[in-house]
Amino acid sequence: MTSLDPVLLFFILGLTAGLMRADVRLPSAIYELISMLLLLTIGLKGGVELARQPVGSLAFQALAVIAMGAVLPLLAFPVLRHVGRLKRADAASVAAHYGSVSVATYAVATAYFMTREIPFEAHMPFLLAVLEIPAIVVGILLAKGLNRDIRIGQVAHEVFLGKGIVLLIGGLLIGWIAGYEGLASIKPLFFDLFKGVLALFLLEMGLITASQFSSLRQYGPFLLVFGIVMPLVSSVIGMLIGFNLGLSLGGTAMLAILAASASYIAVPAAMRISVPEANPTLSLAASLGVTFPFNVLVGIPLYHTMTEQLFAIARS
Amino acid sequence: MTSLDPVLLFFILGLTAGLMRADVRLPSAIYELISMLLLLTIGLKGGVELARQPVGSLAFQALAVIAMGAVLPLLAFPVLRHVGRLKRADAASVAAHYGSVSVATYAVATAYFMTREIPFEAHMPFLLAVLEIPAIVVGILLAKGLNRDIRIGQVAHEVFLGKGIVLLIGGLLIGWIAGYEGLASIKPLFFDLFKGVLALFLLEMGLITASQFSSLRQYGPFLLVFGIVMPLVSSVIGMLIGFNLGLSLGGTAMLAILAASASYIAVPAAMRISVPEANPTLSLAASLGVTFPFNVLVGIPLYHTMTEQLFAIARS
Amino acid sequence: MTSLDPVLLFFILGLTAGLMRADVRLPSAIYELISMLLLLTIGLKGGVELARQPVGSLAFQALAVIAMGAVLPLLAFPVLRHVGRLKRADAASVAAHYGSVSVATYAVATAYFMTREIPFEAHMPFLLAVLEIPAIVVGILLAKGLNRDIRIGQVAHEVFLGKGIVLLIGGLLIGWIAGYEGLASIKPLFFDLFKGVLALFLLEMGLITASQFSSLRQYGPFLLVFGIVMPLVSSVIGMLIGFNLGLSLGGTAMLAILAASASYIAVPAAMRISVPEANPTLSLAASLGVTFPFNVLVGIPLYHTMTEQLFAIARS
Amino acid sequence: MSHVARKLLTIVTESALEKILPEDFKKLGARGFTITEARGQGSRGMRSGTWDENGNIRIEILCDSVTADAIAHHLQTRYYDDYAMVVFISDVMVLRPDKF
Amino acid sequence: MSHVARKLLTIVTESALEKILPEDFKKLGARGFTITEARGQGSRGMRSGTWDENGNIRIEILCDSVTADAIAHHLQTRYYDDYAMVVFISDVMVLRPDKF
Amino acid sequence: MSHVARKLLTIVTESALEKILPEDFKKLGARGFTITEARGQGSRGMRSGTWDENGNIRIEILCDSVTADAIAHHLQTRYYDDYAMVVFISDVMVLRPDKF
Ligand SMILES: Nc1ncnc2c1ncn2[C@@H]1O[C@H](COP(=O)(O)O)[C@@H](O)[C@H]1O
Ligand SMILES: Nc1ncnc2c1ncn2[C@@H]1O[C@H](COP(=O)(O)O)[C@@H](O)[C@H]1O
Ligand SMILES: Nc1ncnc2c1ncn2[C@@H]1O[C@H](COP(=O)(O)O)[C@@H](O)[C@H]1O
Ligand code: NA
Ligand code: NA
Ligand code: NA
Repeated sequence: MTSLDPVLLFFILGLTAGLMRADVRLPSAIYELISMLLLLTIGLKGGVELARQPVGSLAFQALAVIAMGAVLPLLAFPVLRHVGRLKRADAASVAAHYGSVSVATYAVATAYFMTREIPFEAHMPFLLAVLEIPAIVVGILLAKGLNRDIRIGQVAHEVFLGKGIVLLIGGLLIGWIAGYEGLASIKPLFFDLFKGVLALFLLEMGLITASQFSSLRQYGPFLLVFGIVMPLVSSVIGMLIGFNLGLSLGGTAMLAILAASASYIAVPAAMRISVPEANPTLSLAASLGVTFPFNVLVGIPLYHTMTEQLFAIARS
Repeated sequence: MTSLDPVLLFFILGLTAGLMRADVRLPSAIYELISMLLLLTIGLKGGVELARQPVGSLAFQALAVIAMGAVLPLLAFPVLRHVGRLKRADAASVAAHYGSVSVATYAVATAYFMTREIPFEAHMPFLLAVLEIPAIVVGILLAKGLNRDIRIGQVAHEVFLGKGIVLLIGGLLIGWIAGYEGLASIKPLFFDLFKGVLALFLLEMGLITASQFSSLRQYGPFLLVFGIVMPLVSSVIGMLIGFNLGLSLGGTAMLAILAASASYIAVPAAMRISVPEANPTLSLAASLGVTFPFNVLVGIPLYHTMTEQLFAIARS
Repeated sequence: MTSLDPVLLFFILGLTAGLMRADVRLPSAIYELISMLLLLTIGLKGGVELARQPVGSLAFQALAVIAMGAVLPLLAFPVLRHVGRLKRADAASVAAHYGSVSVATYAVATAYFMTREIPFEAHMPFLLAVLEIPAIVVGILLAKGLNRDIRIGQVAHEVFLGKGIVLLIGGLLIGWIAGYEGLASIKPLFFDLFKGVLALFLLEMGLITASQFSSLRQYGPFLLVFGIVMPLVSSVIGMLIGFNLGLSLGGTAMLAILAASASYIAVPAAMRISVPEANPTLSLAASLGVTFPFNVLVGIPLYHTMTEQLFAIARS
Repeated sequence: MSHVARKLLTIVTESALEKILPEDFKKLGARGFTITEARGQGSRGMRSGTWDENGNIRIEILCDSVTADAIAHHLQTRYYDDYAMVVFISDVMVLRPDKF
Repeated sequence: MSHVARKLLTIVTESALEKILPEDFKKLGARGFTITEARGQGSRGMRSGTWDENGNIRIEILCDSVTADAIAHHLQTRYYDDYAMVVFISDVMVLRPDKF
Repeated sequence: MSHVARKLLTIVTESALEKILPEDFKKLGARGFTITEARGQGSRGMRSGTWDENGNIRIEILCDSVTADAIAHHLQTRYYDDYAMVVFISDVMVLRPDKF
């Protein structure tokens, strides 16, 4: 393992400060701005690359990725229900979190790949956006079945027109229309500041992660184990799907990372409205308190190495 | 017409998101920061250029522009009152909005001219600041006459010491004193990020514009027509004044754009205090819901072309 | 005296706007972000340099500086008590402010030294962090003696884990671990924007300073005189300590500046909890209303010249 | 001036409900409401508002006694079990009774 | 402890009035006030506070009954017609009655 | 529905006390509290909240009458002299009395 990316040092600073109860939180308005900048930048970057490349079998890849987003929670649910002995609604909600994705993890992975100059498919932000959704639908169905009244319009709106998807897809389209030269004038804000903004974001994520530790303790060791084993399993599935879709090494590793990541924004918001009887602190303790730090500190290089080996084997 | 500036793509993204009721608003603290950055940057840029150029007949130009700011609402008022059948206070208030200027429109125009490398007079930000005020005075007189008690001190303070004017003039002075080299150290924030910040600003403006559409519908087609015809007329007046003042092509086009633009910050705030019986949603629906999008998407290139033709005719 | 740094022009703009009661305040969320950025950048810069240099007798310097931070309030206290006739708690609180340091003043000094390319010891941010604390302890002891119940845990937490210290030390460690190349990717945000961010910060500081003037008037001329004489005395002490510690010219001048600066964040917060009977507006009027503007406009170049002369004498 | 008695219904609950509740209020007869951002602590632990979904809102509704009871009842049956929520009612005097 | 009865006057109105009203309050005898940011809906439509001039503020004034009536009356005659505004009064007990 | 009478204790004070007071409340029997950001003016001058340490908070505690008196008394003896602070108590009806 090579030396730690400096943005991860900010994560560790935040984590440490949080554990010592030092008050270095970003104001919520800043946290929101930073999230929006990351989403737009990720979208723009993808769009700019798309403008240069042929898109290929985008629709087919989207379908495969939707299937993955639906299958992952179906795998997680019985484990959570029977091994973890969670209530039905809680199991469904946690499962939905793990079937969906974390933009923060994706951003850290992007930084990781940038540093190592590993290319990956330009339309990844599109797959990222697509992957947010199916797990939410499956989670709701697992919790409620088909027959109960759920605020379907409300939830659909929340899901399809959430900040994450609108800014990712919006950025993608703008990047695609304007192209690399077109974006030159806004590059200083969106591209040059990207890693600095990510560093601030991870400082805050460290604090949030630390604040999850206390609720984690409350729920016993099961969540801890689940929060590490589940992404390991998911990453293998993501990797194999990526490989079979014919993605590049970078793209395959990225799909492994996406599969392994767990949502902590889009899914909690949707679940709170559609499955209110699920305890939101449970899902967040697992997703933010365990899986996010595991993925950014250990998982990303691990899934990358794993994918390299798969490609080495395949090539030989 | 050449291809759309990427900052306008952000405006369209905001507009679309707003119409689909997607929640991608910037926190209000960020919106405020961004406005302040734009105002300071516009001022600084003007000041830096001023430091390089002789100022010329600044006082005379200011007088001409003040006259323009007073005449435009006097033209608009009878139309609003008799064709639009607005109440006296409402007609006066809308007229004041159209006599004053929009900094956002000016910022977009700056980006447009930068891309095309069209120079314009360095003291434009000064004229921009000057133009904010006379229409407010005329609007108050139209609504109240001379005899009524208006909180004159309050309003004067609001008008002359509003954020817009203080930051524009402050930036202008700082740029003028420090000069181009002096500002080198703060260039990365104020100059390099300018278009990125403008992009974020226009994203938000798109959302705000979309939110005006519903009130627009309420007031019928008159406002819609007025919001397009009025800037067309004003732009011609602005262009002719600029031409007769001996401004450059860029400066003349810019004065046309300023004349065509309608205020949505300084004037509403002043009117709310001095002419409270005017309905504020009416003015904003016209200014933000019609004129702003019209100007940035269609008007700026149009007024530019118009001015080119005037100069071509004059030269031949 | 050479021409004014442009960031100081922003301070003067803020001051002027504040005195005219113009409302150009930054939203508090932005003020907080900007403070955090400055603290992190100062830490990072120090850390990066540390990674390049041997640290030397850091512990010994820290001890000397702690002693200075404890002695300065002991000097100030009797003057405040007997000449100024302040109540015991008020005298103790003001004394604590002047024994501690102002990060804003340090940031302006950094900009001053950067422009003049004057090098100073890389671990200055460490001494800055260390210097925040001892004066607080002395101030509490002066006010309360040893026997009273003070919320000792609360205060210790506030002091040692305040935003200032955590971000300074955190930045220092990150810079030290990552080194100059490691930080290249986050340089655009933290280093390139530094002076622009400082300019915005000083705009706000100007407004805050102006708002202190009215309370200043209330307390008569003593505070005004104290707020200028005290930093002059402190700067000489700081300079002599720096010189005897064998610091470079830049480092010695910087220690003079730190000694002369008066806290307006960490100390007020700690005093409000530990010495609540002290009137907080009194300390802030002196520290922000007099000493801060004096130091940034007059003091920094003065202490620098003073130190140059000391070094010239010593060399000859 | 004629002050007339009305009820002030105050609700402190999770921010997530801001998108949903106004529709319920309208159906049950409220003519308006006022919202402020809040944070707090109760039986469901600390809700510090520092991060997106764990903030509270504080909602006030001026209305007649019947409407206040209807809304309180609705909140109790529909949301009490699943959401952090506190509801209380007080007596107030208003100037323009026709508004509420 | 001796609690003494006072009035709590609460006003919800447009942010634009924040610069103007405090002077009026003072003239009419109020010794202090508290303001919180608010948003809301009423007869003049949604005031979402997302953008500069369409936010509300919520003002509270602790005072005696005479002052409360005086301020309420003043607001009614001077601002009700032109501004989004709601005013209500409730009974409270205070500890330091000399303050209000 | 059975509404039961409780007290609503409202405190407006300096933001600096937010870190300290919750512990006091708990010791004195409060089961929860709600905080909103505020600004205002009183005998200790303007507290505009524009800059870190000069903002106010507005705290509400729903509790029984004994607890309300205990907290009010504690605040009076411990904080009144040194901090900007206003305290008042009103009567409210709550739905789940066991909570408070
Ligand atoms: N006793 C109380 N007094 C005032 N506010 C309360 C009280 N209990 C709860 N709250 C508020 O209501 C929210 C939800 O309460 P709960 O459902 O008990 O967790 C809390 O986050 C507090 O903001
Ligand atoms: N029935 C109500 N209950 C609580 N707040 C209200 C009510 N009606 C209006 N408001 C508040 O008062 C503001 C102005 O009301 P209005 O003048 O009716 O538009 C609204 O934006 C709301 O914040
Ligand atoms: N008469 C009043 N009505 C409403 N709020 C008040 C009143 N007096 C004081 N306050 C609030 O309580 C805070 C502290 O008051 P004081 O201790 O009087 O300075 C002020 O900043 C106001 O927010
Ligand atoms: Na996943
Ligand atoms: Na105009
Ligand atoms: Na000092």
